[in-house]
Amino acid sequence: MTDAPSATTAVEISAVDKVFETRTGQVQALDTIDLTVAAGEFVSLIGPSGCGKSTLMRLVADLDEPTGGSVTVFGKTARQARLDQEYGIAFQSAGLLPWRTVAANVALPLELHGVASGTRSTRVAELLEMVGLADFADRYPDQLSGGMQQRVAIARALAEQPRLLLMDEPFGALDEMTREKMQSDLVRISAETGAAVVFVTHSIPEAVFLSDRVVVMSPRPGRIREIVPMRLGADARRAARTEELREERAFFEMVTAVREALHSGSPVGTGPRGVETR
Amino acid sequence: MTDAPSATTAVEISAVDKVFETRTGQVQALDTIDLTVAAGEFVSLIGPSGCGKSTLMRLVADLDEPTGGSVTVFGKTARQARLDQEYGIAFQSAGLLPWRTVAANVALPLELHGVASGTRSTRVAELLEMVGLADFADRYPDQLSGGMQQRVAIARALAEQPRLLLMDEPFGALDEMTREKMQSDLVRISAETGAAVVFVTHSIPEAVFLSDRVVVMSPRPGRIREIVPMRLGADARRAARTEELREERAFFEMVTAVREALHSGSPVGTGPRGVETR
Amino acid sequence: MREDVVTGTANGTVADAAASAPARDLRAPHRAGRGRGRRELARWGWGLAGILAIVLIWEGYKLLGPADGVVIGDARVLPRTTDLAMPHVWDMLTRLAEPVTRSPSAQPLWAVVALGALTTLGIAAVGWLVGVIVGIGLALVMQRWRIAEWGLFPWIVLSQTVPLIAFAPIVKSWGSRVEIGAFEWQDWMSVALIASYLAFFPIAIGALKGLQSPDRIHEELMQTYAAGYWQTLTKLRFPASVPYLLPALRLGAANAVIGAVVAEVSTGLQGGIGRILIQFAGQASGDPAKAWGPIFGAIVLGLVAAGSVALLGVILKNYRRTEEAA
Amino acid sequence: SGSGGGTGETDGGGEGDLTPVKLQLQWLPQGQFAGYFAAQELGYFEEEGLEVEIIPSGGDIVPQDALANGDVDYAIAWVPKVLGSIEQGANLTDIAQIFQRSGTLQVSWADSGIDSVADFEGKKIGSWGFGNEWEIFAAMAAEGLDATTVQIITQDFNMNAFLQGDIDAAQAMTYNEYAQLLETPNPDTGELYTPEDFNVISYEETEGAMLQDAIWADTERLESDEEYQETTVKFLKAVIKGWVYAAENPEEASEITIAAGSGWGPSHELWMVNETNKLIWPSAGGIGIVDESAWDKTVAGALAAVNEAGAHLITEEPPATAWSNEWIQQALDELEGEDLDLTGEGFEPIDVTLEEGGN
Amino acid sequence: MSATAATAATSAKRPRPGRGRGMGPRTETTLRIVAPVAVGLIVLGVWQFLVSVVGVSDYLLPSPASIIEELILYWPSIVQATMLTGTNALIGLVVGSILGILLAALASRWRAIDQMSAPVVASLAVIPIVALAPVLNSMFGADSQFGRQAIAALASFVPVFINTLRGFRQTTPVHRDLMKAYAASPGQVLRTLTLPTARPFILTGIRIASSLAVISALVAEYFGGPRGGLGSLISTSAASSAYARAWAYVVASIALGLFFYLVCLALERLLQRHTPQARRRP
Ligand SMILES: Nc1ncnc2c1ncn2[C@@H]1O[C@H](COP(=O)(O)OP(=O)(O)OP(=O)(O)O)[C@@H](O)[C@H]1O
Ligand SMILES: Nc1ncnc2c1ncn2[C@@H]1O[C@H](COP(=O)(O)OP(=O)(O)OP(=O)(O)O)[C@@H](O)[C@H]1O
Ligand SMILES: Cc1ncc(C[n+]2csc(CCO)c2C)c(N)n1
Ligand SMILES: [Mg+2]
Ligand SMILES: [Mg+2]
Repeated sequence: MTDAPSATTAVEISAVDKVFETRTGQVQALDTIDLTVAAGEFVSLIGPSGCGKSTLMRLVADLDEPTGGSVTVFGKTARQARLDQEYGIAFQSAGLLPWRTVAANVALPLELHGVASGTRSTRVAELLEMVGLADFADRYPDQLSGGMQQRVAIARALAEQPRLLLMDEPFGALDEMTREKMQSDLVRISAETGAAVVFVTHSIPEAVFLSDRVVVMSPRPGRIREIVPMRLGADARRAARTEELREERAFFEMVTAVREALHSGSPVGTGPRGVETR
Repeated sequence: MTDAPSATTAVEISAVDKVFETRTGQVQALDTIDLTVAAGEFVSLIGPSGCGKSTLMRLVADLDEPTGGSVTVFGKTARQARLDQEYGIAFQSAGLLPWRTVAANVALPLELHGVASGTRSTRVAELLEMVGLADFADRYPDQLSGGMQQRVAIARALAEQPRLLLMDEPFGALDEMTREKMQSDLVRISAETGAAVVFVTHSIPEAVFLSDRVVVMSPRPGRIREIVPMRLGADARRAARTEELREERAFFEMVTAVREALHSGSPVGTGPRGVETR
Repeated sequence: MREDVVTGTANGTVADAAASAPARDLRAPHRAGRGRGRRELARWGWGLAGILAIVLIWEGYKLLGPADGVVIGDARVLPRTTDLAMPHVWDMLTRLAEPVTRSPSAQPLWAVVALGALTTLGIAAVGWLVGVIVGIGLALVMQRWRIAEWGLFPWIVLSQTVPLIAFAPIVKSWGSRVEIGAFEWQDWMSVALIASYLAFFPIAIGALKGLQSPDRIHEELMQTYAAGYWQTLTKLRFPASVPYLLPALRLGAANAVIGAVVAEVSTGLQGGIGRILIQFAGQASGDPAKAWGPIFGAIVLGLVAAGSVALLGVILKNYRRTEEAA
Repeated sequence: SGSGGGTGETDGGGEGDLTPVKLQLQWLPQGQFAGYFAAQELGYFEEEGLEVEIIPSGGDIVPQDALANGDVDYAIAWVPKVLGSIEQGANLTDIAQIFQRSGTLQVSWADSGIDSVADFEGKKIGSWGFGNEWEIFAAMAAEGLDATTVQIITQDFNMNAFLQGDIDAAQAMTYNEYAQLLETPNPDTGELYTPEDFNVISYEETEGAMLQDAIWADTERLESDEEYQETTVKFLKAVIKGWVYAAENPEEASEITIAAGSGWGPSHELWMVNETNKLIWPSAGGIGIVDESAWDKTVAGALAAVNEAGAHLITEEPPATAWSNEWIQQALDELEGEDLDLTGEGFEPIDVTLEEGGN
Repeated sequence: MSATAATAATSAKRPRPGRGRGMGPRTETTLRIVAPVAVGLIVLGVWQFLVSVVGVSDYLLPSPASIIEELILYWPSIVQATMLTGTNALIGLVVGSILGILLAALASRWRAIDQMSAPVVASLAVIPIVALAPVLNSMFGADSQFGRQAIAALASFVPVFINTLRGFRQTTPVHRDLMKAYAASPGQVLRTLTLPTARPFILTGIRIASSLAVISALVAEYFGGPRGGLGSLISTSAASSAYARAWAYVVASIALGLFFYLVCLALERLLQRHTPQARRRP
């Protein structure tokens, strides 16, 4: 976290604060956040609802501006990085445009940035192949299952070969079985593209399965409680994360480690009745 | 599954088929399902999307009628059991009436069945106490978090002290941390009330944590693939299922067992690209 | 139909639609076609039955009801049944086929009505177009600048409480001063202008709702693409507004026709159905069935106008994929 | 439009050197305006070097306002309505009082006992509104009744309200609504109603009598614009010829108005031309000459009339410029040599048989 | 605990991004009031300027000042006329709304009625008042206010019917299942579920109908019936070129329409405090 920003640094967040003005007063969403994501690295943000995961990711994407501190992406300001299309983004809801076919949805960013139609369709075909939806190019989103929609969204996020992928609970709405499948796909795709990934999730196994490092956050105000490195990724290449991993001992250990980081401070299961984590 | 129905049998499903007539043809949702749930037992239904979990639960609740076979609840027909209010029910979306306060929502079934207003408010207070929302009686649903709304829905399902609780992915929309909290609460509540529970879920850890038995289903047509008894529950009383359990070895083993039951037949993670589980 | 727009509450979501997706994939095309055809047929059948029911009620009441109607207290709650007040349905229909007057050059009533209706349709179409331009223009301004929305919206609502008929002569008079180069204001333009005044309201409201309808996530997606205002407008806001805009346009069309007819009457424009309406209403004492010709004409005219816009919906069906099947 | 405002310009597009003129009527094309349509159809306007556009009006167009605003060059309107506009600031002059008599009737059933204006008290009195009610109020004022002593019902375009008993006495023009009554079958007999079925009060015979269709011109332009003055005289000459033609050829005149877009049936149209002729002819001083006593009576009535909202039509005498015989006299003089019956001495109304529905 | 709930509620109301960025909530409230008033004042100012400085003839376009003068001068008559037209509109609105709700209830219950009513309602929605007024006057008598009330009722009926019908179809499957699970009787379902669910839609329909009812009752006066309402006085004043007086009656009719609208809006807000739809814009 103390590395100087460099070509090998994807995201550099330093001393970032974020305060929202609301009708009922100020909400301190983030409090002096420091975080560096290396190029090619897979970092997950985890924490209870309202701890500021999405807010942090939105600052990186320049969808919001920090109240204090600075965010740089590949050495540029967040704004410049957005204008330069340095990142691809995906949200919990796939956010496909319902009136566009699968192919047209994936083509959207290319279209907006004036990529010639020939190049565009080659690239789209390539992307759909990558996410395994080549046969569905002419379907409309409502003709796809939730998992397929999410894959289209991922293809769209990858359209311009970004070196950084921002994902806010992209699998949150999927059922557990589809979710596991998508995780494997994501591991494969991120290995193929070599992009750094900032991944927001609520699910510990998901974070553990996917990440090189898991950032555990705590709410009110949003702070980083702990950054748990995943030994899983240390010795094996990410692409080696297969389904079998999920049933391995090391996996359960990492899950337990993240659980404990999450619950440290508020002893597990003994909170007073009726107190919500959000 | 071969016990004769008795006073100690909550639900008896035998040779149940369900075919839906749709605009585009017939859909066989369930195929010769046999299942018995004992009184006080906690049974989870798990399986990929579209395998008929909800359909099965709806047959028990008499919200739909089987095409073949029979469903009895406490020895009565499903219809009679519904008219007699033998069960309480909760869905994935809390389904609170937005124009009613928390208390009025919980009171709804009592009101519909002509319970006197004095008794009603005592009972509502009791129920809100049980789900830890005593302080929120006068709030409206939109003023509550998702987890709190779901607790209100559970309180409502318990209003008439049913001996059977039907729950269709009640925690599906909650974040993982809130979800774990709700699971603990549910374990406590079901122990307190002694009701049998039929619980539909997508989450293996959830099913494992909660259940005495996990029913693993397979799709097209919906069949029961395997019924996995949880040794967790065999020696310990359900109420003993504390948060610590989640980090125990036995827990991971049961999770692995259910995973394998689920994936048996279709080898894990090797399905052809683009083929969805739904 | 007016309200479609103004309520225009969210239609089904993508997620809802996705839930029914598998079934869609299995659909056998010809079967589905036949099913839809049958349903469509049933709809028309019941619709016809509805019209028939009205006819039966009309004639039944005319047969059984007292000549002077049913008066309770001071109010006549059921109408008179005289031929003057309620001509027989068949008289109204056969009258349509007869010549307007005894004059040897007279055309059949239906032809006169149809010609008038066509004229009015043309004027209403121009009014509708103006209404579309103004309505969408206002919506764009209000969508772009919140302050404009706050400043204008109440006045747009207020505009609909103004009894337009009082201004018809003023519109005509002001219009008659407009002369720019070779362009000279025609009286029918005043009528079209008044029609557009009625048409613009639902369109402005519907377009605003539609332009504001994209999900936050879609707006942000465009932001992450560093897409500018126009790109966001053409790629996102306009397509997303289609489900809101179509009912608004339909309502606008119906309003334009109503406005055109009233304005024709009010400004005395010749050639349209409004003029025929008052002309024949004036002859209703001696020829009661005749007055109904232009009334039916006006109804058909309104339905045709609204229906043509519905055709637009067929062309734009891909933009309405999230609409729930009505 | 500009061309309306600039009658004097002889730029005449297309048709040689014709001066464009706009004439605003006070209702849809019909026999009431037969003289103007005849003048147009028979080329009288053209003979005078004018190209006249006849603009019909509908419910809400106020002809004198169209004139005051410069939208048109001349307008046909009832005198009392224009007196109101003049008091509100319009600067207009009655240049030809075409109708010498009031054609307004108040019709009641023969057995209703409403034989005079005094009998209106407490009754439901029909009127079209739109300024057509002032004659009623004036006549009532002369009988000491104010507007609140009766219930005024707005009549719509037909006589159904009267026929069905909603109105005790309905307003009717001799040339139009009265005919509508006579074109309606009596449900009791199956035959058309006859004049014997009705009691008719003619405002012409009451103190409320007011002058009706007159040709109005813009006072300022009359005073200062020489070309307008010339045009006015030419215009009046053609109009006079048109009305003389209508008097002598009512059938042809009614065919002309039908061709001009009147939607009435032939029998009704002929009736209307014939009754209109009766309101014009005979005209002792020549057609269009304002009879000063009739004018004064109209002004007196307008001053006396108060409506139910307490509004007066006018509160002071109209200016002297409100009427002038100068132009019509000039027109009559110029026509003197021609073989035209300008006073209607020899005028004989015809007998018209009304058909059911006016068809 | 209360803080938690408050946060949940706030986050549900998060402002949309991009618009009004950096604007405090208080500034927003102020601007929401100031902006329309400013627009109104600008229009009034330009108008008065046109009349008094540029010199557009006061004859055609009376100045605001002269309209106010007439308003004061004819106040009793204006009040009386407003009451008369207002009563007609109110009766029409109430009757039309009741009919609309009842028929919508039937149509939502029986598909046949829905489909049968479709062409009739579509036709009613496109009939101009000029066509209807003389017919209604003949049928129901020109000497009563019934014709105007009927027209106001018809005008109200259409939006109320369509909105209510949509409202009745808004019950979610979860809620319907729940009611079935409770073995609730049809009456209970109507009372506890269907009506409350449809309520915001019904109220929206009535709000839309409110100003329509006023306009329709007023315009109907142009085409027959007893005199004394705003419509007949506007026409009478305009016919004798008393435009300032006509405008004074027009102002009264705008005020009446606005009053109806605002009352309905207030009613809607009051009854919908606790349903998410209530936060929707008008
Ligand atoms: N636009 C906003 N205006 C006001 N408060 C906001 C806004 N966005 C977020 N917040 C507040 O900031 C805090 C952090 O929100 P954020 O959405 O980042 O949480 P999160 O960790 O993503 O939660 P979740 O897991 O529910 O998505 C919350 O308290 C939230 O209410
Ligand atoms: N009302 C219905 N009409 C037609 N088909 C239906 C209906 N309800 C369910 N089905 C079909 O029956 C099958 C089983 O559906 P069901 O909802 O029970 O699955 P599920 O296991 O609950 O899935 P999920 O995990 O997505 O909730 C699916 O193929 C579904 O499409
Ligand atoms: C709204 C309306 N206004 C006037 C008349 C009657 N009318 C026809 S011609 C004529 C003479 C003056 O134009 C009159 C008074 C009507 N029937 N309806
Ligand atoms: Mg978030
Ligand atoms: Mg389900």
